[in-house]
Amino acid sequence: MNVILIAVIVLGAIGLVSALVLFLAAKKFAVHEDERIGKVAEVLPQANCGGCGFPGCSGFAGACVKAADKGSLEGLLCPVGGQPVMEQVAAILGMQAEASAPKVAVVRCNGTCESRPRIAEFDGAQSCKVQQMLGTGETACAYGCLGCGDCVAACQFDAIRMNTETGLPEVDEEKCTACGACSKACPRGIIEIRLKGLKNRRVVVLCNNKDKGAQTRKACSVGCIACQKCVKVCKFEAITVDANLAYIDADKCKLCRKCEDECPQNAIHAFNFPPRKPKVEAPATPAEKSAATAEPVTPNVEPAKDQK
Amino acid sequence: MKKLPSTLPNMLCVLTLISVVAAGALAYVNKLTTGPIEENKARTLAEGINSVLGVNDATVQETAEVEDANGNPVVIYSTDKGVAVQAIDPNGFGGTLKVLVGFAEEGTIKGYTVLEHAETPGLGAKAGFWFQKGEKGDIIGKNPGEKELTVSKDGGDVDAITASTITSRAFLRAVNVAFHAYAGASATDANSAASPQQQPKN
Amino acid sequence: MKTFHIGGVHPAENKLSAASPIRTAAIPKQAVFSMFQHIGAPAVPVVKKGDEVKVGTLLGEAGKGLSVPVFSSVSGKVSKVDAVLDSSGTRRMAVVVDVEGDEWLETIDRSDKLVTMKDLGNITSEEVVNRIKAAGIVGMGGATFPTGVKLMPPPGTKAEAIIVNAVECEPYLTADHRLMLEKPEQILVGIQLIKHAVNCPKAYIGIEMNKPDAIKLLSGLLKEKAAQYPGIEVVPLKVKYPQGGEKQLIDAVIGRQVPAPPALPINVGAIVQNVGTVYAIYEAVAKRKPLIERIITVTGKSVAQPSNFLARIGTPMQQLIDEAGGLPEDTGKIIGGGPMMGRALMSLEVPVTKGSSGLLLMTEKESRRGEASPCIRCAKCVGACPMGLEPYLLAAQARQKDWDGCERNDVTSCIECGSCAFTCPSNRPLLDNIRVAKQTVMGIIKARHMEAISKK
Amino acid sequence: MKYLKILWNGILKENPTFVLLLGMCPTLGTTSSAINMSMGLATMAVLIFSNLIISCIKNLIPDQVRIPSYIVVIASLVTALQMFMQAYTPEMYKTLGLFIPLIVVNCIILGRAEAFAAKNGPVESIFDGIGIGFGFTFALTLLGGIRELLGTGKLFGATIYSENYGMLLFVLAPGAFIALGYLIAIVKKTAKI
Amino acid sequence: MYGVCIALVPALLASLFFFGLGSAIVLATSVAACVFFEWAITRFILGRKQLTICDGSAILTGLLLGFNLPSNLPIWIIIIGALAAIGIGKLTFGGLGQNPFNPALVGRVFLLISFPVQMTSWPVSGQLGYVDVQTAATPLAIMKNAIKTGDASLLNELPSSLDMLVGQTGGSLGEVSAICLLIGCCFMLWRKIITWHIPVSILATVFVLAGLFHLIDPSYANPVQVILSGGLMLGACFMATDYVTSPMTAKGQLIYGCAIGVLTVLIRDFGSYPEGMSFAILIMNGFTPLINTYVKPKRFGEVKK
Amino acid sequence: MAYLLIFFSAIFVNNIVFSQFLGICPFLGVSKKVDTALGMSAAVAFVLTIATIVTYLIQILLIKYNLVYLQTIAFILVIAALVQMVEIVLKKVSPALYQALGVFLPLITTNCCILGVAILVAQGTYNAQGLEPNLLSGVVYAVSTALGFGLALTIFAAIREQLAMMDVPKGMQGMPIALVTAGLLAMAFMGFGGVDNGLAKVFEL
Ligand SMILES: Cc1cc2nc3c(=O)[nH]c(=O)nc-3n(C[C@H](O)[C@H](O)[C@H](O)COP(=O)(O)O)c2cc1C
Ligand SMILES: Cc1cc2nc3c(=O)[nH]c(=O)nc-3n(C[C@H](O)[C@H](O)[C@H](O)COP(=O)(O)O)c2cc1C
Ligand SMILES: Cc1cc2nc3c(=O)[nH]c(=O)nc-3n(C[C@H](O)[C@H](O)[C@H](O)COP(=O)(O)O)c2cc1C
Ligand SMILES: Cc1cc2nc3c(=O)[nH]c(=O)nc-3n(C[C@H](O)[C@H](O)[C@H](O)CO)c2cc1C
Ligand code: SF4
Ligand code: SF4
Ligand code: SF4
Ligand code: SF4
Ligand code: FES
Repeated sequence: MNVILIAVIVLGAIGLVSALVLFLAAKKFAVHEDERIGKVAEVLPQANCGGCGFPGCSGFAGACVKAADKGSLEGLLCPVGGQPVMEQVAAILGMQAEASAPKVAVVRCNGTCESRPRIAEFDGAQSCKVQQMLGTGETACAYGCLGCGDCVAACQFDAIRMNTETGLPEVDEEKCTACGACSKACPRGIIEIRLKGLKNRRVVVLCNNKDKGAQTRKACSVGCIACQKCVKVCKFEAITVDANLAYIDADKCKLCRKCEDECPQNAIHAFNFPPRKPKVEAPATPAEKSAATAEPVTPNVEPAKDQK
Repeated sequence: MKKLPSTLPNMLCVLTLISVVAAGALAYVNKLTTGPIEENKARTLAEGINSVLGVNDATVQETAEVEDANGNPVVIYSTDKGVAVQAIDPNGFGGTLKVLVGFAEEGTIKGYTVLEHAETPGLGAKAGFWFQKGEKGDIIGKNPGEKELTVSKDGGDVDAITASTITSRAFLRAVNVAFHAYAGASATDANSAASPQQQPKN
Repeated sequence: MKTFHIGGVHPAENKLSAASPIRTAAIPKQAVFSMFQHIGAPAVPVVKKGDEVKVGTLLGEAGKGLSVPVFSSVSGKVSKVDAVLDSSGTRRMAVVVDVEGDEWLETIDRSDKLVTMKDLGNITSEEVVNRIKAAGIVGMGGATFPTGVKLMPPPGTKAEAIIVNAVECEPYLTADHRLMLEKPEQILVGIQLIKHAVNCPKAYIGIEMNKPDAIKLLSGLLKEKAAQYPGIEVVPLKVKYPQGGEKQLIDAVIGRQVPAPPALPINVGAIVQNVGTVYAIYEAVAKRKPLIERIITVTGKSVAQPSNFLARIGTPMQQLIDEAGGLPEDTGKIIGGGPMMGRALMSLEVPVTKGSSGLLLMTEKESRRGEASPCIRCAKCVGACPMGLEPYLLAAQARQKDWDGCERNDVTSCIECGSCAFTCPSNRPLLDNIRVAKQTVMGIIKARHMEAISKK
Repeated sequence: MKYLKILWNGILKENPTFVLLLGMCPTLGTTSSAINMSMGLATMAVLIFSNLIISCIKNLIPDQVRIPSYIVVIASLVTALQMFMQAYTPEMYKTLGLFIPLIVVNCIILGRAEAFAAKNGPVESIFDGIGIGFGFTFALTLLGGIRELLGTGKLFGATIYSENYGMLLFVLAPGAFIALGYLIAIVKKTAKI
Repeated sequence: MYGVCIALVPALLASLFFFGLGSAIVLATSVAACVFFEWAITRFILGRKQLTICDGSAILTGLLLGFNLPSNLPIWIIIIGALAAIGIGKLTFGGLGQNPFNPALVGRVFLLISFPVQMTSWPVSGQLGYVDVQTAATPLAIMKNAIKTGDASLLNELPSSLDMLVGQTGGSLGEVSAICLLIGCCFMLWRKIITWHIPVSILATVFVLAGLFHLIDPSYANPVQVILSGGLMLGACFMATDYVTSPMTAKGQLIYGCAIGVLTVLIRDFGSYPEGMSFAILIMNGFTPLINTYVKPKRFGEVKK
Repeated sequence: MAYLLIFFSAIFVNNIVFSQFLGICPFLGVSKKVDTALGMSAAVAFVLTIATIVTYLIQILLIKYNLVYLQTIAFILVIAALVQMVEIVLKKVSPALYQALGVFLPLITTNCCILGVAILVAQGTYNAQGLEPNLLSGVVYAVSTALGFGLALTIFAAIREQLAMMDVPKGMQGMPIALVTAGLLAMAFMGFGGVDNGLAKVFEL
């Protein structure tokens, strides 16, 4: 019994002293930290992916708390956790989370190898950013995809891949979390983070070319030439043409697909619609025609390359 | 149930309480296991002594602790079936090597076992069997009194563990120390201390 | 032999056109005057379609802030004022003139007579700088920095040495070389004007040893007319690229190293001007001639007649190539400038600008970049970098988008000389990545700066 | 079902060695042979009990002293285990040496206490302890087996091929790191985690 | 890379001359195995398309690995060494240029630790066979023994410096003939494949340190013999100079070289391994990134502090 | 001299990480950046030194009352309290350092190298190079061990910073490559094997 007693006393004393010291230290060196930050951080996925644009989850938590103090969580979204997590965060902070519709990345360029002939060869560092900085890319379009895949490299979720045949990136809608990393990475601002739309259906102008029509046609057979036909055919005033480029407002678009048929350049594309039976070939024809009528692009320069 | 808040009394109480309970429990376990642990030690020792003496029923009659020339402890167990000596050499490949050696009357080695070592597995660690009867470095039956045991590299007649001369030397040094302690003990009657050891040589 | 002290490489010189005298290029049928021929804000067009212009007529006045005016180099009628493809490959504002005849403004002195300092009388230094500014002169060594600005050292600094950059370290190019051989005295007067403008007693002309004739000619002249051209010295330099880089040249000639940006040459008391610029200064001040012509080397291994042209600004490159014997069959790459610093041109429509020092037609074989293989960390790029940077590291960090790391490792000091990429045995596109990093980091620094200011 | 999930979770999805990368010291230090998986079993025992106890008393503990309290609980368990092992499995106790008391600081145990037991009930916690403990043991056995086989040609002490062909490096310190590195890569690849 | 291979030719010829068949078998196996593993692993495990064996680095690794082995080493051990060198040392990290440690040395040390018996018995030079060759103590073993026993007279067994220079000693293939290695080194210096900093700093440090020890206590071999013995020359000229694993700046290279020198002497004279060069280089390979982080080239215009 | 040898041995020959297998978790976890590695090393050195002294004194107490079986629990309790105190103090005194070490401060408690070294020192079973194991040599040993940990951590962090810029095969990225690198480093450090004994002999200890 004696042995046990000593053990108890000694260990008890150690415990007591530790607790005392700790308590005093905690009191003396107390740092005020908003406890809500910890609480928010707890519901976050802790993936520390940075997709939200903050350095890690705790950074995001801090931002949420700050935003909540200002009165709104608008613009804050954890792409990994998505809406459910944001609701939890909002609940913790006593806010209503902004009900944001699901979005997806859309590559707004359809200038495949055929429709947009290469007039030069770029042999510098394989990076869109470098190409953009050093010249105008390999084609005559100064707005289209450069094809080196900076966006692919930026995606953490392996949701965007380069299609080697078309030379254009393709988004895997299942995997895409709409984090916007690719959009930020693209030096030409081609990728739009766009509303996914009803049943994932979307009608989009797949072009980013802001040149005048004639110029655009020289560069690319499927570029938007700002002919305004789509604007006229759209009953919902969803389409605007600005800086020689048509844009469809996803909020207004009712997915009627009229513009798709109307576009002489075949620049408007509809995603995820069931295949149309009779009209399948219809849009293809004008495309071929326009390709044929487009002025032949005869570069009077031998392929110029960037040099050492 | 709600979490207890972090107030001073709470913290003190809880931590102390847990410590006290833990201490109590541990003291109890300690009491419980002291017996078996002691028994174990005794049994291990007995088994070791039995094995190095090649018998199975030796009883320790006397235990003597002496120091070798370098001040390392040597333990001599005199039994009814012979003498077993535990000796160490601090200069093995990975540190200290502890052996238990059994001697027959005339000082020949009856058996040995390596009690502790930090040698490399697959190399020096082979010492456990290398010097046993019938193995390459057989030392059983040799008498260190007649000729100090050394590896063949140093002119002796014991084959070192391949590529582990360091271990082998350390091992043999320990065996020699054990022998001298044994010899010294047998000669205690003649009042002579353990004979000086040669300096370890690597 | 003097030279700069860190790094450097020695590419094959290939000065094919060194022996061909300057030819006056034909006046083009249509001339294009970009408003973006210099560093800083673009010029603002002051003519409109249909306006009649003469040689020397102001087409665009200097924009806000750092900028210079643009003058017509031909006479005729403005056919459009619109965005036109320029050498950078983008469409930018330009004035296009359809040429009719060759009528000059009367104010311009077209005679060959050498105007000396004595002839200019007691012209004030302000007047010199004003004339330079009014003539739209920019650095013709490549950077196209407005010369008038450079010649007004900021308060607290004092020019102690004018260094004339006659190094022409780029392979192939010979424009400066020929200019020195053909207009030596004009250049010396130009130097005097600069000295006068910034009130600096000493000037050096840095010339690489691969131009012995120019060294001999200029030093002979200086010896002969020592009284007329005091305080000017020719400094022969060891042949090493990029000796023509401003900082390297200062290091080579007066042994001072300009610290990292934002320090300027003037912080170590130096002002560097290209010989072409010096000549332009002479013409502007002594002859009242705005910057409407420049010397440009058209060269290449397969070019029939590698030549040095005195070309009107605005002349399409195509025309110069025709005059040099046409576009060779095996052309692989067309470069505006020299092979080390120049940039590939996307089209031959682009006009000669104030900064065009050369047009290099590289053969297919020459222009093939070897396929890039992994960096073997041979440190050759580190040894070659004249700025003492670690190009392999900067390029890698740029690829990782580690902008902080790039900044820590002084990416902003890079002068984009290309020595690193030139020397890399793995053919890595080092400079491409470094350029991206440099630009991004400069952006970040600027943004930080702005934020700091706005906070205050 | 729920319990099975917790179990499975510990064995694969949150395998302490391959995925969470916790408790690396014993993982590397005791795996020179497969038999030393006993370390895993010892850890498992402590883990189960600590999870159980902590999940029971979690609400009694004020936040400020929660870590010391958990540690006291764990340390007592380890000490008890230490004494039991000393008494009943002295051989094993000797081979594992310093790593037995160090179970206390095995990040897995405190980690699970913090991450699981402090948030869940006793039964779940026991299952979590079993799952994680089993995952740990599994990893130790696998790594020990590989190192023993490559290093000495044996498996659980039984000779598979001649020791002369063994690569000694694998039973030594560097081999531990290298083998674990490749093992994690392979496990991640095959299990797609 | 091929320049380095050419620089190794004199040493290769010397090793053929002194070890004959054994040398041929060991070198051929090593090179073939390295090239094979390079190809097989990049192709099948990494799934890369482009052929990397043409860059010559695998050949070089094979050659240098071979040069570090005794001429009677069983083929299967050589193959394991090649796998360790190429597989663990190089391709695990992504191949040429990515590896922090010298692959050939990773292979050698892997073998040294794994098969100490086979790796530390050296055939006497001049035997042209492969099997059943007579092994003997290398100069290094003699030196170590002299230090251990403090008996300077043991050093009399050492071959003369001249013999060591030409190659009349036991040892691994590439370490026998210092003169041939030096010729190769000069070739590389001439072709500007390497700079002088690393070899010179290593040799100088070892010379000075060994000289110091020798002066204090003659049971340490004289510095000339120290420099000519073992893998020192091979390491200093060919292995420490590997671009990938050595520092980038001249200053860094001097630090690296001096540290290798110190470590080599430390391990040779006091450690349990007879040869310290391989370990010293590997250890300093480990320090190289740190050196690169803190030792920067002098920037243009940098103000001296 | 002997102290120097303890120092050398603990840093190079018996490096806590490469040959003792202690403190691996922070070694692998906090080694992505050299700066953080340096901070962590400093924190460990600090905690380790104090913990060794305190536990040494406690051990005397335990031996006196014949309570050695309470060693583990007593030590860890003290260490835990100590670390938490350091954390609280650090948070207040140097928020920057606190940020840098972040989550790893609590992990110092569960860093086996602290408890391991404390136990080794208390038991006197560390390599004292012929000296009596006492408080002074114990503290020298603890400090050296911490430096050894710091050295290992720092060079490892530098290598990993470099590896971050390399094209490591996808499957090997992250922990696998870190482990293989650590293995190769450990392999290189095996070269120091026996150097301490050799030196001890030379200095006749
Ligand atoms: C990894 C490794 C572990 C070793 N372990 C031991 C050992 O435990 N015991 C030993 O005597 N030698 C060991 N050695 C060998 C020694 O370093 C040394 O080479 C040898 O003991 C010298 O003896 P020898 O003259 O018989 O070759 C080891 C070698 C290596 C490479
Ligand atoms: C904002 C700014 C101010 C400058 N001010 C001066 C100056 O006062 N004096 C000077 O000699 N150069 C000045 N420069 C010019 C540059 O230092 C440099 O000469 C020019 O960019 C061309 O050099 P480069 O061709 O070597 O790049 C200035 C440049 C900038 C961007
Ligand atoms: C790498 C490099 C090489 C250069 N080479 C030359 C050259 O050969 N000749 C030259 O006049 N300017 C050269 N420059 C431009 C000079 O740095 C500097 O801008 C010019 O001499 C200033 O004079 P300016 O303002 O009259 O052009 C070079 C610049 C760089 C960055
Ligand atoms: C001067 C020089 C020395 C080299 N030394 C080695 C060497 O010691 N070991 C090796 O495996 N490769 C060596 N290489 C080849 C190559 O750099 C090596 O395979 C890379 O480390 C593989 O990434 C050397 C290359 C050069 C240019
Ligand atoms: S990077 Fe782009 S494609 Fe990838 S998930 Fe984010 S938004 Fe989607
Ligand atoms: S979409 Fe943008 S980032 Fe992606 S490949 Fe095209 S240009 Fe590059
Ligand atoms: S381009 Fe920049 S980094 Fe490359 S050598 Fe020139 S100054 Fe150095
Ligand atoms: S020159 Fe090329 S290969 Fe050499 S270090 Fe620089 S980038 Fe790497
Ligand atoms: S198990 Fe040792 S530090 Fe985590």
